[in-house]
Amino acid sequence: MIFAKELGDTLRGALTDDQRVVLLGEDIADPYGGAFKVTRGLSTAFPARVRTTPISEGAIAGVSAGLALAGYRPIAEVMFGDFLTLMFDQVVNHITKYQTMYADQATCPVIIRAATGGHRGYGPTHSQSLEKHFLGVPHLRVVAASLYHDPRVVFADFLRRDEPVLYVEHKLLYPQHLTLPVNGMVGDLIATSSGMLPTVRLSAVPREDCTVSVLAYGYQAHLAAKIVERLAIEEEIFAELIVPAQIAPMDWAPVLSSVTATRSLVTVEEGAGGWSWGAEAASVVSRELFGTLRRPVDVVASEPTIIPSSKAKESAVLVGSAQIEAAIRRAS
Amino acid sequence: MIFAKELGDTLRGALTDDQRVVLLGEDIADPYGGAFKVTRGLSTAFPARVRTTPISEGAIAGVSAGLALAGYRPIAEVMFGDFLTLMFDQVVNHITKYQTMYADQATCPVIIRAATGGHRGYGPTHSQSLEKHFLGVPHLRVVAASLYHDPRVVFADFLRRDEPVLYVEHKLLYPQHLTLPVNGMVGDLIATSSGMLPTVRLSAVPREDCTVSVLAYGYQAHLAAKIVERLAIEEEIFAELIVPAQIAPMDWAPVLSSVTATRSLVTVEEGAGGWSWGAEAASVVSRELFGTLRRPVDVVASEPTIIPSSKAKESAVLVGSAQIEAAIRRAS
Amino acid sequence: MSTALAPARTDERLTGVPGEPLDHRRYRRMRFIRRFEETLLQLFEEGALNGTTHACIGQEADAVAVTEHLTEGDHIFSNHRCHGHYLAHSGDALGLMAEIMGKEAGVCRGLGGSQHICAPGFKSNGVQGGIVPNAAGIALANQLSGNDAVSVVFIGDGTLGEGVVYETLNMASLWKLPLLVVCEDNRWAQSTPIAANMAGSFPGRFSAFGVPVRSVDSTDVAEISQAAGQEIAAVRAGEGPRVLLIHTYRLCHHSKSDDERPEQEIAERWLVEPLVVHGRRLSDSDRLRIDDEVETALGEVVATARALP
Amino acid sequence: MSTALAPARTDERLTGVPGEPLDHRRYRRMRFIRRFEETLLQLFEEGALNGTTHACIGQEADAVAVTEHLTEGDHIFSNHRCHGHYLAHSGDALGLMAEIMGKEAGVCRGLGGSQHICAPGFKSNGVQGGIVPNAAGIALANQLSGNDAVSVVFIGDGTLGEGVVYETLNMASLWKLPLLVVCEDNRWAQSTPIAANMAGSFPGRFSAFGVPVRSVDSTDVAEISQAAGQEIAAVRAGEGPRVLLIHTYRLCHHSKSDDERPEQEIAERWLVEPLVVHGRRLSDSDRLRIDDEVETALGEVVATARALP
Ligand SMILES: Cc1ncc(C[n+]2csc(CCOP(=O)(O)OP(=O)(O)O)c2C)c(N)n1
Ligand SMILES: Cc1ncc(C[n+]2csc(CCOP(=O)(O)OP(=O)(O)O)c2C)c(N)n1
Ligand SMILES: [Mg+2]
Ligand SMILES: [Mg+2]
Repeated sequence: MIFAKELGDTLRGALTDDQRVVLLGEDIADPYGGAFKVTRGLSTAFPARVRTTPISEGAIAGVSAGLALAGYRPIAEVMFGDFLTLMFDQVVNHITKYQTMYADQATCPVIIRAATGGHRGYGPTHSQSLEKHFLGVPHLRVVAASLYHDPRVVFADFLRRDEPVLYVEHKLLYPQHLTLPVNGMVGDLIATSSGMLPTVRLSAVPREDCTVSVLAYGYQAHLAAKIVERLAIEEEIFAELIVPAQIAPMDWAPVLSSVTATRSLVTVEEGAGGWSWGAEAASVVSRELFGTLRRPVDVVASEPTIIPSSKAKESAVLVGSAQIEAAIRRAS
Repeated sequence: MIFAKELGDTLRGALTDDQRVVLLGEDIADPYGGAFKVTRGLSTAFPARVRTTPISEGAIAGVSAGLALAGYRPIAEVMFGDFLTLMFDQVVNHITKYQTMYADQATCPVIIRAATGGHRGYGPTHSQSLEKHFLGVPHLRVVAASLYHDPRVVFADFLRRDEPVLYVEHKLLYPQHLTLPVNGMVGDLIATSSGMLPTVRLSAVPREDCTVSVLAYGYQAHLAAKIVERLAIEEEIFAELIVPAQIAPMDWAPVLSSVTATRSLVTVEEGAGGWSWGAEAASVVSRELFGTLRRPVDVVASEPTIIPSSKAKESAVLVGSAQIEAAIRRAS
Repeated sequence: MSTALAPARTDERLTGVPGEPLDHRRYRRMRFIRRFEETLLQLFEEGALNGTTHACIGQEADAVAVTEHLTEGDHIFSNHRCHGHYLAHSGDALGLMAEIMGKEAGVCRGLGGSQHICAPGFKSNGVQGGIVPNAAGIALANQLSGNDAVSVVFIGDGTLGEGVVYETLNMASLWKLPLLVVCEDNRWAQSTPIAANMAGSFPGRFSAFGVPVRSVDSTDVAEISQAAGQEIAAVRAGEGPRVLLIHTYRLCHHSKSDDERPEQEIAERWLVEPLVVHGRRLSDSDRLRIDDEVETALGEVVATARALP
Repeated sequence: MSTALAPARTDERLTGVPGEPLDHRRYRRMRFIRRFEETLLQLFEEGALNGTTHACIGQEADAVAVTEHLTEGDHIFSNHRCHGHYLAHSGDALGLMAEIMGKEAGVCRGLGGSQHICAPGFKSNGVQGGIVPNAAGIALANQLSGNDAVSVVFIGDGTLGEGVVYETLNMASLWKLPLLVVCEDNRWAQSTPIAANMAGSFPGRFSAFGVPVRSVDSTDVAEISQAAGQEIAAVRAGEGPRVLLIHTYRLCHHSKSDDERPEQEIAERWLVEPLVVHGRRLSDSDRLRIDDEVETALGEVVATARALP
């Protein structure tokens, strides 16, 4: 149940079941199978619909848009999420505009998959979590891979609906085992899911006994879960971790109901601080639960600077377990 | 004192005083002088340093970056701010990275000027205020033109410092008269300024008598000022309007001191709602003034959808005077 | 995917009367586009319209010639200067007029306006260059579906400034996509003459990517149509992407009132504009009759559009 | 603008001993780059390094040849595969090694790492294509300043996929910028063979923009240097941008351990790699002596770098 492999199998299933699915991306063909090997084997099985492209992120997105307008289901891979910048125009001014500006006479369900995130020493241009800049692009869904969400369920949702979506896959998730809820548990944590693209909630004890809510996605959710588990066991600090798949637009209901119980919220993300994912959470929660919080919402994000290559310097910039733990302690 | 003209004179002054200044942009040369005529006359006066470019936003930004790395002071014009999308990679992965990732061995002080905003019926791809997607790009300053800020002061600041900056100019400001504070007044409003790139505060009565703070920039600040003035005169509803020039990173101090007095904040922007400028304001103010606010921060932004071409439909989507007035009334 | 809001509304007096000679039909269709654009500019001056518009006066032959060879299933992607392409494609004067007037009956309910049009087989967008990969994606869809439909994209000379155009030419050529790029070289991009916008070789911009280019230096609809027919047939036959490069001229200002081009240059081009060139093939009386029919039909369109809610 | 952190640290045993014959010097400099890269790969395997790296093994002649013609005031912009360019430019093995080790003494204090290097007259960035307009901007600065400095940018064959490269070629050509694009065609882009990446004509990609191209199909440093010298002289003389297109080969994997290319193909290229080709011009004993000197000097660099805080 390695995430990269499960994701590859999901794509294989999509290609098999749905003739409309087309994969595009740099170096995705066999034998290489993509920089992170997610698409390995797929071009051999589906040579017409799995296409290695030139190094042309703008055109990859733009051709995907055309495919989608024509009724196909393109899934474009961005080798490093840092290069989403080169797709920004297609995402903002083409893909997400077409359906609405054409008065629903067309749909443009492009799926963009991007390998994001740091902690690998790849340096300033190969380590970023730039998804925050795509939050709030009208008519764009942003969804984050996590170990608690079955990519099959996620892609079934993508392919069932007609909206464009940006799917961010933190690089450090690829080699991890998926830890899907089983019988209401993930390891020693109680797991509850709600929604079509479920928001997963994890806690060692029932929500009523938690003193802080933690909102996180992707790899940071995985880090947070380990901390939530450890603090519960070792120190009886009880937090409820909320892990949405879809991070924009957000379904705030699960967050609000958790914070209604705990009256304290920490948000966690690896992207740079300032106008980040958590800022909107803080804005919404501060408004919706005005006067009921015990303390201000704590937005944990990375330092707003370049991501250094040196291991020590990179760790000092990016959010990791230490920052998450400190924030949970403060807020509990 | 028409804004477009003052801005043009400012650029002329910069070209005259500083041999390092170079203007680049589409159709900026004479006799045309740019889509909004800001640069009219400049290419005649400075033919080598005022260059009309091909329609190549990426290269405009990229060539500007090189100029800046070499010690020049490029000022790039983006004909419509909607096309900033095509500069996103240069802004995020080149211009704003160089100084820090090169350990301060280089600086890259590119100035990008973009004509933004709607209310003119130009439709979905020529009306946007996309600056929210550039907020929180590490090492990028985002500054908004307003009628309360002398462009000479603003550009003097840009040229004095070594950081890259995105300067957004709402199209509807171009034909307006600048209304700079004179003897502490703007029209009938008391005006106070603080900071190098000043944050201007406008109110009909001293702050102590105001019951709501309003944070706005650009054209929306102009709309808000008229409402603040009218509500004061007609209904004795007193608001303090705070108009920063620099909207990211923000100096929150003037906002916090205003809200400390009024205990109520409305933020206003024309960009689409959701992960917008005001969300960060709400997050910061809710945290810094936790427990002291009378009501939640109200973030007023446009509908998160495409900006229609039809006048009636455009007005229904974009923030205008009606939404601002309603919010101020609610919050006062 | 596409679900039309309403069938395109056409009028034979604008789009061609059954049985009339091809020369008449072509003249009529060009005249229709010309007068639509002129009417629009007049409405703008009256203040009856909101926003902006880019008229294609002088370039009508391109749209009429290319669309003659397109059929059900083919697709056009157009740019900011899309009215002619759209009208030649659909004949839907009322839908477009209502759209530009911002009315609910507009082809995109007034949401898109002049530059953002969608109807079966047709789309446009106002961002230079980005529509080229979009059209290539439609071509790829056709290729995958195994049909022989053609995806056509119209761009201007200035749009060759945008990098994504080259990214797409490369991909389309590598993958032999059934894509026709129609490049309307009207010598100017907004206020910028081609010499300030384009270095090197115009056809070389395409042939460098292995995409064959057919250049036509003409405003004659018959000549352009012949070239377009051959190019489209080649694309349809699966020979891969091709370019039809039409050297033409825009007679009106770029958008509403911005024109600083030499008067002499414009005056010369009025002498060889498509209606003059092709009009010679018709008798004076036929021309006048068609002009009249178009005028009447367009007048009805405007009246109807004005009365719309 | 630039303020160096520290003067580049060079060692004659790596960069050339005063008075030695040019053939020796060239061999030494290529050997230096080769062994630096091999050492780096070994250190990665040991786990002594963090992140990733792109070695230029097989392409050393390009860097050595081009930099022979550059002088104070000229500027190099390089890409992800920048070590050879940087070492040929500066000789600063310790600064680069320390940088890749993430040490404070690194040329960018460990912030940039392998792909993001800056030193006087040199910069690199790891995003394909975007450095080309950056280099053109430096060229424009030189033009405006009225000096005769040259701005050189190194790109790979695969980078011709990026649209901004063409945007820049056009602008540089229009403005006659003193820019030299060195395109190192090593037949592959990561895992993708050039045939899957590039349609049409390789030199046509440049000449279409009016930029003259000089192609060299060689791994011989002398041959490349001759071509580079002429191209750089022409750029320096104000003739506008030019392209030096070097057909070469990468002998190592793309980054760390990803190589799926045909073994036979690689083996054949080892027979004509730069050190072999140029090494024939030296006696065995001279070669061995230089190899030895480089080895010793590099060993010292690694030891020093390891010991750094
Ligand atoms: C990406 C982008 N940049 C700039 C513009 C503004 N603009 C609209 S039309 C135009 C000129 C286009 O010239 P050309 O391609 O020759 O077409 P023409 O207008 O001559 O038909 C420009 C610069 C735009 N719409 N999109
Ligand atoms: C914009 C961008 N897209 C993708 C990549 C990932 N990438 C790094 S190197 C490379 C291949 C480059 O090939 P080429 O230009 O031929 O240079 P070479 O590696 O062969 O020296 C790719 C795709 C990147 N660095 N930047
Ligand atoms: Mg043109
Ligand atoms: Mg290569």
